Amino acid sequence: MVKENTFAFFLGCLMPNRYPAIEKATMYVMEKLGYTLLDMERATCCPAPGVFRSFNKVDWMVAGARNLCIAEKLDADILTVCNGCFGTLQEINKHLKENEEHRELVNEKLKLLGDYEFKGTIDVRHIAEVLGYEVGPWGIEEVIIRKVNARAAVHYGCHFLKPTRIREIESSEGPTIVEEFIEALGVESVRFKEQLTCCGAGGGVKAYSGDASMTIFGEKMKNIDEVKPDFILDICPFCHLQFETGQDHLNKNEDCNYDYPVIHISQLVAYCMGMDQKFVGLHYQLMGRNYIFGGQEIKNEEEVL
Amino acid sequence: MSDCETSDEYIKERIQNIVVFMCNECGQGSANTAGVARMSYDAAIRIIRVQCTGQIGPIQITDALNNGADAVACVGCCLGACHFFNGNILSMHRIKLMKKLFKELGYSDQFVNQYTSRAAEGETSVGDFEDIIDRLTTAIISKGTIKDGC
Amino acid sequence: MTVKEEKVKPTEEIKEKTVSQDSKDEEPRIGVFICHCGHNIAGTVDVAKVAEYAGALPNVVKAEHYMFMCSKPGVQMVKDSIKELGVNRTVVASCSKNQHGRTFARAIAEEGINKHRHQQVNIREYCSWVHKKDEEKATAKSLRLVEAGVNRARKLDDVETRRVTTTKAALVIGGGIAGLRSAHDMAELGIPVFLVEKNSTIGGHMTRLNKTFPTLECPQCSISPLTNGVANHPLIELYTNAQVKSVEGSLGNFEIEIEIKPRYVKDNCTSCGECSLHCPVEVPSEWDKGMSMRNAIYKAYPQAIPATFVRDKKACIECNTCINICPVQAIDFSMQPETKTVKVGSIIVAAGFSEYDPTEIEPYHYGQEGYEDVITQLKLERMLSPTSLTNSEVLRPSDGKLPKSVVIIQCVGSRNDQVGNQYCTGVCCKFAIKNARIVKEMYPDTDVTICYIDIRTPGLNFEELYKSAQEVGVRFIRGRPSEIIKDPISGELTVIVEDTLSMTPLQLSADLVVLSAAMVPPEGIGPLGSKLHVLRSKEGFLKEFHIKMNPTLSSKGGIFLAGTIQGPKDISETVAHAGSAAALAAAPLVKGYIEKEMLVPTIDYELCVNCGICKTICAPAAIDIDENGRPIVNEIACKSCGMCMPSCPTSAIQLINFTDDQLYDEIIAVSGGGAVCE
Amino acid sequence: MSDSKEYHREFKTNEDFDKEFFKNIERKTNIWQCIQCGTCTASCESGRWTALKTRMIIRKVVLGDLSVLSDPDIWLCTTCYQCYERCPRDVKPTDVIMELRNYATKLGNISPNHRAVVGYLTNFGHAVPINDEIKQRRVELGLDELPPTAFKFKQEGDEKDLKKFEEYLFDLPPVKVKEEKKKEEEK
Repeated sequence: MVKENTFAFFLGCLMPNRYPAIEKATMYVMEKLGYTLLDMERATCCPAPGVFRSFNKVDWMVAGARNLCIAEKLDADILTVCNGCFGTLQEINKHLKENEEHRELVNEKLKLLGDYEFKGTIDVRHIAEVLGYEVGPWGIEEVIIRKVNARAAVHYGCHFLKPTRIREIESSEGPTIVEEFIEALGVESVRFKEQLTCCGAGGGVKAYSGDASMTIFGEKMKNIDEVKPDFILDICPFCHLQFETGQDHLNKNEDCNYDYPVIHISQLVAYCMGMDQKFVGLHYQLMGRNYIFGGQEIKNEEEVL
Repeated sequence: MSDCETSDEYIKERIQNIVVFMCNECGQGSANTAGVARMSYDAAIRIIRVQCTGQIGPIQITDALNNGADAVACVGCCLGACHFFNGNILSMHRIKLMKKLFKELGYSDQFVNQYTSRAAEGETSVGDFEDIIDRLTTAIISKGTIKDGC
Repeated sequence: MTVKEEKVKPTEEIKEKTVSQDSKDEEPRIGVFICHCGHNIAGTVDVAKVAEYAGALPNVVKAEHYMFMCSKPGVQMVKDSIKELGVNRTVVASCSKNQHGRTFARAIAEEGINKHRHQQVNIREYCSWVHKKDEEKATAKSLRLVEAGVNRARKLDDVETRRVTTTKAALVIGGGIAGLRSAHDMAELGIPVFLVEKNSTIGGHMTRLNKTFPTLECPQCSISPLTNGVANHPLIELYTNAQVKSVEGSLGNFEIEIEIKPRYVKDNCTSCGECSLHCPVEVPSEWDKGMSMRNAIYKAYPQAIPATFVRDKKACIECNTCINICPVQAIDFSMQPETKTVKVGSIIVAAGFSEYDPTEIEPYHYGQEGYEDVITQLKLERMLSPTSLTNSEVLRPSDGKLPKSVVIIQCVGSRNDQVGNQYCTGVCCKFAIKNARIVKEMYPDTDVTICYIDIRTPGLNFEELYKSAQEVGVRFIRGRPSEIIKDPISGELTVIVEDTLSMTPLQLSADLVVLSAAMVPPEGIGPLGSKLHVLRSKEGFLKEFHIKMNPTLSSKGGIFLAGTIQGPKDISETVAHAGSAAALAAAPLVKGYIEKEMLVPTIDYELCVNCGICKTICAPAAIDIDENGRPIVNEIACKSCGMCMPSCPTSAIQLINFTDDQLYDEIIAVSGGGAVCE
Repeated sequence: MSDSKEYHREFKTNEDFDKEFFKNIERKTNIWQCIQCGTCTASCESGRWTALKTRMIIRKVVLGDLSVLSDPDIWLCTTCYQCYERCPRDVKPTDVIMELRNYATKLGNISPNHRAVVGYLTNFGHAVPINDEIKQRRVELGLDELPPTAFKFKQEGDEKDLKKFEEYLFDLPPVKVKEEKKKEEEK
């Protein structure tokens, strides 16, 4: 049995190396909610599903299984905040649990990398799923000390829900898990056109052809701009990066003037739970540096404790 | 088995009889059509008429193998066209299990096979017969288990 | 219940007749006859050697070879051997059983020996013709085959032929076009028919349609002679609001319980409509696919048959207005459901189909809030129909405006592995083209687009229909739309599709989107199937006995399928199918009896462990479990396939003349073992 | 006509297609079932803007047209799985494209940017390495300067993890020299 209320915290690449504020916020949230987060020492990139799977699927599985083995040794489910890491680890974990042939193949190669053996004892979780289904809007209301009265454009990203028959979280055509959750935080989700399409970053496209990636993203931004939300809410640091650098790119090259703050769900929840705005880290970001969360305090921090 | 000759021709020569259970409908019909069209196949093929391949179970298959058959095959109607509804599918499952059993006992799983044929096309059953012998030959070459071979 | 008793004759009696009769006791005397068939056999096989070999086999009293066994002298030879040498089993090694097996079987029957004691050995098609080049091997093989035949003949049993009288009446389940057609056809043959319909009116889906392809006829006009004919036929008893409750028995004699729900309106209703006019309750009409409203007491549509009104008990608020207003006091809220038992000889299942519910395909957003303008073809038919609320105008359900562009999407729920329907419904292309043409002709300024994967219009007049739609300007785009998008601000619908032929992604703005939904098995087919003990195909329809040769018989003898219950069909196919089912179902009833060879399994109850596996294996549901938990073979329903044999863990169930014992003797000879000696 | 355009024979013959190639991919996906309905292309976010036509890629694979491996379009898929979700025949186009990219990689058809990313993984353990500005931010936020990943251990002198990565994983073919060489390998 895996440990209860304990997660092996898988950092990935973008969160620690580009958006440490998300890492800070996630730790804050999970600790306040009563979970223990364990460090996954010697973990590497998940590796990214778009780029590395394209090169060599087997090596991609081996490197992913190595990360899973680190968590298996900690005897805890993996928690990730990134759709890419979630996609990779969940898919490899599920595939290797089911496919004996590949499990043997991967274990053979894992021996070369060190003392690792994939056993298939743990699960992989995404923070949006933990918050949405395990903590739930019903549970979060008890622990938040302030609500944000704002309208957000929610971006789910692709690999959190799709492929549905592997993820088995929710329908990919009309998901509501994040919307229902943030409603408890006082945030209204605004529907915009083609909400569930890709931000254009995934699959190695951002590295391969920045122009193509930005074209796809430009359309996405145009649709978001139509409904004028207060900020963009995402659940993945890679989409986060795309929204950040993308707006910047469009402002410079395409005669646009976007300044929508981009906020990860951990940052939003952490703020509502009482973290100081300076740790939310908006001032480190490219967009919406001066954005200040509205809303009102609903109770003191002491009350919660 | 190293000192034995294991060429295809040699083994095909040694395959003496293969018991083929053919169902009363498409199986028989196809073999008849093949005969009428004067197609030719190996004389080792011996046909036993049954009502439906669903009638053949492990008893019959092992009886045949025990009594000197080199291989056993069931030839039924095409999937979805069984004249007794689903006998060919039942037989298919049974033969899958038999194959598994043979494998676990250390024999080749090619001693027993399920085929389908179409009554109007003699080629289908002749093709099946040829396939039986080919498979058996390959199995013997790779495994070397036949009663009077090596 | 007398019928049932006759059906399940005690098994002991059969056993006596077939097994313990003289055939087992007496010494087998086998006559073997080898045919030269001119040079056909003798040219390859050394027939003299075969005859000599056969003569030396145990129990063989005569072994001869002759030029043409099937000729008159040849047959006489067989007959003489019976008379002179007391031969009681014959083996003829010549051509296939299908060709001359019957000739010899008849011959020995003429001499007073059961025809099942003849064993045909095929050394022509299976031996001489296919091994022409190798005479030695062919002869060796013939020896084996003949010996196998002798071994098999040694233990052959008598098989009696039994005659079962049939009940001259039939049951038809379903009052759509298929049910009506087959009921009417059978009644015309003089067979009393009980027609059971689930809804309050007969006519089915066809009454809902606006026009029928390819000639754009009025379906109401086509079907009303039939509905009237059935309703007024003296031999047809019509039960509406009724369902089959249970089915007992087998081929020739069924006993059926029918449960009839009350209409709450007595038959003296004059169909004046006063009650409905004053009823305060309004609910969406099921018949009209929700495109109009009906009252709690209602008639589905003006031409409905039976014309008697019906009360919807669930919707009714029991204000009693209708009771008071009815001029003939026909309304009676105290009516109770009743159960009727009927005895019939054949059953025809014509339960029809349902339209696929596209809510499952989420990218199309059918049925979701804000997507009211996404409708199905049947709804469009209802809009176009002369009796519609919109006065035959095509209007957007959301705002009642004329659409400027209509997009029709094909293959919704058919050819789709993700929803589990692999089949092509086959009629959607035709009705989509028909409706597109009608809409385009009505509103020449409206853009009508059909997005298809493949247009399938086989058959007479259908390609012409396609052409005529192209002529009036219907746009055809080859590509399956990936989704329907709604702009959250303007509320406009956009259909995203690739025109695969020009490789262009398109965004078609659509005022109205029509989904050509598949035909799927009707609601409640599962319980009906299990009540009837018939098997279903993986798509969920009832499975026909043989896809080519017997598309109307179900897996169980005496139960026939008519129309779309067997698979998607258009109206003309349905009518043809129903007619065929009626003819087949009527045949044993008109004849009055069924003759059946008792080539059935017997159960050795000393070995039987009552596990019931044979019952689950039996496709025609011919094995019942009696009150002691023992399996009983229903000889009439049995199809003699023998599938139960290997399923039995104790080999207790054995198909007569194909028993393990008999097959063993044959196998041992064929597979090269020595002669079987007792 | 003064037009001096050269005309080429446009027909392709059976020899131009490699049927075996398609079998390799067939085992992992349902590609033989494709009915070319175009749902994938219509779902494709990338295909609306770029030359990526998923349906054509599937078509080429079914035909065994090996030119698809050197087609730059296969690298434009964002792996958003929209086509995978909607394909009525369950072809799994995203997986097909992934398989194709694997094959293309073996032939050396890799963009320099992607090569760099692989380099990052083997050097730093991350596809996106850390920099000094971020280290500074991490300290400001009250986190460790370096996250406890393989890179941290490398900095502390324990290099074995990443050494092994470099040795055993993602062994990419060298940068392509000539077109002819590639064609040889294909055969």
